[in-house]
Amino acid sequence: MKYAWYPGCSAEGNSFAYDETSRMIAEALGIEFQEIDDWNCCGATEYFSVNQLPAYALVARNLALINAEETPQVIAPCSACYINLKKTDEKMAKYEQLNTEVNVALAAGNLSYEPGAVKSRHFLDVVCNDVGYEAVKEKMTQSLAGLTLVPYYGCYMGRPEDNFDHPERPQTMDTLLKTLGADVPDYSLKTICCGGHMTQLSAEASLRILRHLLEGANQLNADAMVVGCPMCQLNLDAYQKDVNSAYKTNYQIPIVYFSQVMGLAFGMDPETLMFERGIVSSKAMLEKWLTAEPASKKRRRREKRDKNALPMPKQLES
Amino acid sequence: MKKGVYICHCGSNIAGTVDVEEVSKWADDLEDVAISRDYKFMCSSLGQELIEKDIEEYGLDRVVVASCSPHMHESTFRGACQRAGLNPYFMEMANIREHCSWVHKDKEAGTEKSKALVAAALSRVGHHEPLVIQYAPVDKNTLVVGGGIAGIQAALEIANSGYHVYLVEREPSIGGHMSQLDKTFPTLDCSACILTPRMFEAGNHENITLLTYSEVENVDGYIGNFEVRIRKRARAIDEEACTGCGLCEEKCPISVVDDVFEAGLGYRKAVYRPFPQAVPKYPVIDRENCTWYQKGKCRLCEKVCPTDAIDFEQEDEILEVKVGNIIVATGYDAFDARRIPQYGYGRYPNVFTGLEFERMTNAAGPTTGKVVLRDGVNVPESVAIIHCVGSRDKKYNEYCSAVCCMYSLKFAHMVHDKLPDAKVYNFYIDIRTPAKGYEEFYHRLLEEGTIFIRGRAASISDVALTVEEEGKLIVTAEDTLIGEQRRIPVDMAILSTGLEARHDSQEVARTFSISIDKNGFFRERHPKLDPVATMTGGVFIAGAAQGPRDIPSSVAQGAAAAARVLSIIDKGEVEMEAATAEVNDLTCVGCRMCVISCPYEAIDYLEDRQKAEVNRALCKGCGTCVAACPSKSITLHHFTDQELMAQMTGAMNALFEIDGVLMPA
Amino acid sequence: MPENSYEPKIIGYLCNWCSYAGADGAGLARIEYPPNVKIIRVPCSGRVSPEMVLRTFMQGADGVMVLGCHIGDCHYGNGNHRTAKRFPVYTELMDYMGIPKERLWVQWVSASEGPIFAEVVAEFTERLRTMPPMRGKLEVG
Amino acid sequence: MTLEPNSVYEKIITELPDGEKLKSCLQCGNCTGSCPSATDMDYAPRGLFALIAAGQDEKVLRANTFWYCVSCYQCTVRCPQEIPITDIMYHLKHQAIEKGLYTTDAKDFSGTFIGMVEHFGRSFELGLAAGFHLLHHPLESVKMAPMALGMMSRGRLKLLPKRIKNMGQLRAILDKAKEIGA
Repeated sequence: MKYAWYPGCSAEGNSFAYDETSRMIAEALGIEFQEIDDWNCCGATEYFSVNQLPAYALVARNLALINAEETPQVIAPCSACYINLKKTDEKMAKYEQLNTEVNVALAAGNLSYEPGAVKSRHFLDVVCNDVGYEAVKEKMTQSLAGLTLVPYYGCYMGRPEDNFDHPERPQTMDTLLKTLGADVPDYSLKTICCGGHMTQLSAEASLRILRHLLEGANQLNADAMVVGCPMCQLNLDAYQKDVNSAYKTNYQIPIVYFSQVMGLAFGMDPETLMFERGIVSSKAMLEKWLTAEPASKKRRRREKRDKNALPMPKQLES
Repeated sequence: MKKGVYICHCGSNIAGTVDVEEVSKWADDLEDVAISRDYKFMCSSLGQELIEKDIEEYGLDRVVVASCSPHMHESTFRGACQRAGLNPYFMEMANIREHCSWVHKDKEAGTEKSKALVAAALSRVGHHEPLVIQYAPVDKNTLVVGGGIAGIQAALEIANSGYHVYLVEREPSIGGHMSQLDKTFPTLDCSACILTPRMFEAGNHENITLLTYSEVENVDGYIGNFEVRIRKRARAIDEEACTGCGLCEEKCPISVVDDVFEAGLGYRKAVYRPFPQAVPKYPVIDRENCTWYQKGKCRLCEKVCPTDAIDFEQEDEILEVKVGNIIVATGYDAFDARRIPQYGYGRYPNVFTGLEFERMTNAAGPTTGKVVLRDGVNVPESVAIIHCVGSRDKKYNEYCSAVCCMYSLKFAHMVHDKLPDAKVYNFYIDIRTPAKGYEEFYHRLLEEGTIFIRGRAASISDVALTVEEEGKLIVTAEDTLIGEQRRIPVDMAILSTGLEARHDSQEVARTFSISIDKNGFFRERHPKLDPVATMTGGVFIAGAAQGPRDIPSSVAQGAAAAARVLSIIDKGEVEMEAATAEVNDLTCVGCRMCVISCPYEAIDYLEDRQKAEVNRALCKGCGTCVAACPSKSITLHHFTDQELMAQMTGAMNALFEIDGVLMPA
Repeated sequence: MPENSYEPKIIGYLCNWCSYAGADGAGLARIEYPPNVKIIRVPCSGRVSPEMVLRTFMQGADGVMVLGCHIGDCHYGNGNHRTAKRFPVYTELMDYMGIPKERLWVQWVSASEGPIFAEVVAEFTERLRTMPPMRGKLEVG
Repeated sequence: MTLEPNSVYEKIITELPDGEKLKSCLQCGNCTGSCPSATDMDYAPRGLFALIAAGQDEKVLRANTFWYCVSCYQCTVRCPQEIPITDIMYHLKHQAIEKGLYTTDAKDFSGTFIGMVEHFGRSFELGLAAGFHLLHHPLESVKMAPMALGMMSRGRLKLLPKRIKNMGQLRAILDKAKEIGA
């Protein structure tokens, strides 16, 4: 399986660990990456808000740089990059005028892009749906049993439409983490936005949003929150301390990438998985996992029916 | 030949976009036209009299009416012709309303198109032949499908008039959704108290054959003469022997969640009656959960039955019945609240659906009428009722489900009544109370202290952010009247789920040859003037199968459908299709293409003469055989090649004439 | 008639139960569409013979539509199956007869699909506008 | 209904794909109820749509609503009338900039970001935070220092961005886009 790889700006800074561990996981799973040569920033949410056409042209340059024959699919590990690449491709396909204008702009740099040529994928999507849970299971050398991992998807994996998972009730990461053997509670806030750039604009607003998410995870006794987007990771990790001082709380929830915990289950050395890059320490989580009795795959006894209790409706099959 | 042309204004419906006087004047100059008129409303009695008088005065032998769709008024104008002594098939309509004035804004274009359509009809009507309508006797038996309140009402009306009814119900008992309800709005009558006598009457009526746990598999035939195949599923109970004592049910060791009658809030046994007042009184054995059928063990019911009524060997029965008319009243499905994950139904124990709450407040329900949380013990101090769940939302159902506002108000009342200290919030977009006594009921709830928050609830969560929110469900919504996002902590949330077409309405529609609308509800012949008839003669619809509606309206429709059936039975005969196919014996080469193409097996091949012959009683007039015949030996009366081609040529010639381009003949 | 004001002349053969009712539905919902189509009601799309279509072109029609119920929804059970089988063969023959096959459109429109009927008419009219007029009646045979 | 030419409403409907869906707003409040930033907005989305319908354009364009929008699409995926709310927010930003009617500094944040992208071809957090905050909230940037240090000590904050190789090509593309997009 060979894909184009679009690391995104965060990979060079804040989310270095995500980029590195993704490459490690990919290698283990037999996914081959071809990094786009001389890629540029996707413009995040900022460029689109101010000037639409240059914003599309900015993203389209990346698509144009891909050799579509060789790698007709591009992977973005960052949700914002993923949505921008996907949106640009789709809107160019849908609106003829936009397609023409973007291509006129690209021509100024001797490039061109035909919409539909390159399909944009999120790394989580590729791992779960192209590689598949069965193949992941085969690569596992140890289970993550004993750890309560709360999957947090953020906003873009299922939105605005026709993305790889449900906009309100995504399941991909839940299934992945369950495959790895972890306890995965049903986190009701898993698609609530992390606040994005609000940390830069209004501390009050962003800390309120982050506190909500952390509280939700805390109530589920999370050993860690698992993410697939550098922005989510940054906000929840770097501002956790600020949340604690603003709300007099004491959350100590490490925010880790799904690629990092996959590495654990694949038997990679925690050192190389760069958990120490997180501001909130992952030490407690790792210790808990190491000391968890392998046999303690808590044999949940079937709870006896409380004779007073009313039956619960079944959950909808996903 | 003397033709009369009548152009209808339809008030401003046609005259607004079509210059009707101009069309009339233009038509007057066409070949064979003896008289051309325009009139405000051709379908009015004065309009019809105008045609009748002209037929007599001018000696008209052909009539063209340019007005609305023939689906609306073809029979009206055929009637006018007939009264004036003209064969009704000498009339042709031009549809200049639905197909012209209503869909084109440009008056010039509308007028030109109308001219072409009138010319086409005139050209065609000249070729019409007089057809004689044959009559067939009507079978006096009626099939009613669906034993909810609409079906029960329809069946009783007909049975009380002295005619026989087969009442078919899929579930083990009749009663439908109404039997699940506790109180009925706005009068708060006890649902079971008013329904049970009707169920009992239907179950014991000498003119009603009750077939529960049964489904219609196939329908053949036509109005007055349907042949119906019904599968009566095996209950594994000998109905002759069973006394309905309930001992089997009591002793059965298998208990399963009852997703149908108890809406998932309670349990039933593997051998069960849905509820104590079930009609008929016999239980059924649910084979999917019975240990005997699954594992070959148990047979406890058999041991305890005092009358040896358990029959594990019983098999499905197939019944073939003949009926003259059919009423389809198959009801609705409740919207599945799990489809909206942000409301947490199925995730948070204390989120309930409307039907669950109905069962909860019912004294005969799983909690004996106590309003409690999912633990079955604790009592809520605050309750949120969320309106429009699955309704008024293009992602699910765009329509308003019509009953949710009222039942949400009823729920609020029930909580006030049972838990006077509890706070009750209703989250609504608009309160809709348009029927007798409904608005007054809303006012009553305002006085009872229900807190109304105008805003569609955005989500329900269990993540507490304040001490007050701890252990609660938090409903987030915008209170649009103050323009603020609010988080309201409650102990219980009730989702007022909307009404949907039955999941299998498409297959049911196919079985009975009726059409469905885009939401899956059965389509009525006319939304205003013919609400219980369908496009298929002799098949009627009633109740929520036609669209979301409440009990009074379902009852009214059941009765209305029964009245329509009774009028057909009373008349005793129905018009047969006059426009049937006929084989020209002289030219038929006996190739049998028509025999293969006929969907009704209405064409016989006569071996001895090597000719095809149409059985006119079976022919429905589709004309497929005509198009298939290579020697042009079959005619479909009233849709002959000459007639259709004359209509087409008339239109084309008029168009070229209007263009001002002369064409070679 | 100036070339640029060319209005295609279309005859539509619509089955009584689905498509004709669908066209009525477009009217009830007041959905606008081009006035070019003139509708002829037939009991079933299966009634429409290839010969009728040819004769319609011979009379100078620029386009012919044959609309019936969706497969499976035919009022007569399977009359439209005949339509579905008959016309693909026929359209292939049209080019041979000198009539571009794009001028015939066989489609399924149900009684509830008023908006779809309007779309079909609009699309077909647009398609014909891009083609030259048939220029009057054909002399065939 | 004919709309006031050049009004905010008219522009949304004529310029934005699916913008005409705004006409079918039911004022149900699901958008505001779902919005993570609603409590910080002077007019939350539903209220803003009422203002747009009422033609109160100046109030609309001076609102902070769309600058506080985090573009998470929660409102859009929940809107019962399928109104592209997030896209409308983008459009309103654009209209506000065009008319010079904005009061928040969110625009400058976007501006700083864009400047950086146009200069280096890539973005980097330190430059962004520093450039933006030193300009607008010098006090805030002091408060941010410990966080930044934490990030730096973990190797997650670069001091210099990486400039792409073919910056000339990117600039040519962006210049052309600005030229035809204007």
